[in-house]
Amino acid sequence: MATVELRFSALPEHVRTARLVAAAVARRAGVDESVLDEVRLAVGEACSRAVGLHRRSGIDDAVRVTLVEQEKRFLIEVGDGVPGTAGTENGSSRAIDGASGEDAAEAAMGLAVISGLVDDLDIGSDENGGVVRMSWPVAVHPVLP
Amino acid sequence: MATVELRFSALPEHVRTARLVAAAVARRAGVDESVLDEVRLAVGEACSRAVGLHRRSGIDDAVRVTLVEQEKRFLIEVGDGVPGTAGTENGSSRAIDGASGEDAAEAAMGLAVISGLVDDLDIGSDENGGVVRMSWPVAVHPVLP
Amino acid sequence: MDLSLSTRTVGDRTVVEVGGEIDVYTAPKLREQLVELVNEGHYHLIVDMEGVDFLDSTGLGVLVGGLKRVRAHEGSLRLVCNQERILKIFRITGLTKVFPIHSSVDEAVAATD
Amino acid sequence: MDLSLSTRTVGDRTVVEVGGEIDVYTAPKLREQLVELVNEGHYHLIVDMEGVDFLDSTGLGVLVGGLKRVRAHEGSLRLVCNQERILKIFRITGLTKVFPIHSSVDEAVAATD
Ligand SMILES: Nc1ncnc2c1ncn2[C@@H]1O[C@H](COP(=O)(O)OP(=O)(O)O)[C@@H](O)[C@H]1O
Ligand SMILES: Nc1ncnc2c1ncn2[C@@H]1O[C@H](COP(=O)(O)OP(=O)(O)O)[C@@H](O)[C@H]1O
Repeated sequence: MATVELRFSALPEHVRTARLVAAAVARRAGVDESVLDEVRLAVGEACSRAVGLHRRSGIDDAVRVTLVEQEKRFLIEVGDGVPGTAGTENGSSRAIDGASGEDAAEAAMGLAVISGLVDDLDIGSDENGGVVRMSWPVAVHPVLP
Repeated sequence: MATVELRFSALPEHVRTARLVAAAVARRAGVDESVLDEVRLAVGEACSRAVGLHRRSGIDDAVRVTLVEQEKRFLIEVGDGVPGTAGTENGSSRAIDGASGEDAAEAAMGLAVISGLVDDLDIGSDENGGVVRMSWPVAVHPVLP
Repeated sequence: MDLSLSTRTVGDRTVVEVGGEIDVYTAPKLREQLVELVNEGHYHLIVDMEGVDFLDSTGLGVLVGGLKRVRAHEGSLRLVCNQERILKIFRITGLTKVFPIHSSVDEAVAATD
Repeated sequence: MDLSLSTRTVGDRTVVEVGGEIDVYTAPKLREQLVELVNEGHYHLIVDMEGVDFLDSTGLGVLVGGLKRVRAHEGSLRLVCNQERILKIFRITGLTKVFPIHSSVDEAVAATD
């Protein structure tokens, strides 16, 4: 049930830090080596998208990444601070609505990558804004020192 | 003024994540390569100490690491959730008071390492508990992509 | 790891050798390079991605942008890539249908439409 | 990077070759190894730290613990280390006065008190 949380101001350079942390914690949690590339890429995409949303919306809040080791799954949530349109079921349309022209194309491409990579994906929202939830299976015996 | 914040449950394995993050963000902020080892070690010691304090005190809260890029300094704060004795000026005695026997020796050794390494060091507290503040100079021109 | 870029000319083609990570942080640098080349009149580009460790959708966007630019001048943009994990990203996004992808620079240089 | 441990015997000395990171997470594994060796009657230990990338105060604590254990049996614990950044940590904490530190395993094997 160990949890790591990372918060960073919406700057592109911190997306790399998020990727690094997610991959390191996922490896330790027992996520298979072969899947770590996927984790890295998916977290990067979700964070890039959140950074884009914050910047376009002029929001100063931090982007939040939460890493939760569950018994059989490793769960990652990436939360932005851009409140969703009430009742919008479809997070992707929300993300793209906020963007104009090529930003929209980029947001769409990011979501295409995430949804192509991650089997267990949920795009929703919480009280702060949008949340991308992703999870991966962990090996029964996590890596020991 | 970019800030990254990491919170993790008090488990030894997450100390490595904190080291990784601190070194990555410090490098990007323009902290000199030759000092990064110091940053890594000092952050690791401060986090190990916080993890030890949380575990001995049976505290469930997360350990907090805050990384702040200032204009000329890179600032790292490691905060624990163990409220200090009111009026205690000396953070080190506080840390050691909480520990017994060999724990105390370990806490002392950790502080010895931090204070031997870090020129700009402040051991104090905030409303949550103890805070170790450390900073290093950054190069005038931070690393570009 | 950061982005590295180096450019050379082979016949009427311009080869851009890219190394490191192409992501939301470094992609602007690659975009600048492509824009500059097109502005200087280089319309047949080959982007050699063999040294790329990481590519995200921002990087894809920049490559698509480059393609649009060279096409506006009847040019071409070919990719060189053999890495499965990078190719996967082009497949997921359907961009394998948009870019000619070659297994070596020689092959890309020899290719015609 | 994780901790690696391997043990071999040279005359009446037991060499423990350590690699990777000795920190709050991995130090318990090193402690176990030292305790086990002493329990099995190995009282003259040489800890070869040439492959160590990272050492923190928890690791120092385990080495001090090992030293106390072997001394209880009139034994010795010698270190092999040439890395400046690791030596620095022993200096900062004053432990260069507590541990004999050698520049090679051969030198440590040859040493007597
Ligand atoms: N995933 C995508 N699918 C299709 N087109 C895209 C995608 N991403 C970006 N584009 C298009 O590529 C172009 C992006 O170019 P860009 O690199 O932003 O160039 P610039 O900003 O220099 O004009 C835009 O026209 C955008 O519509
Ligand atoms: N920095 C230190 N300076 C002096 N003695 C220390 C230091 N750190 C730990 N020690 C001592 O070393 C021993 C630590 O041993 P330890 O590795 O905890 O062994 P164990 O728990 O297996 O008995 C303790 O007796 C402790 O007092």
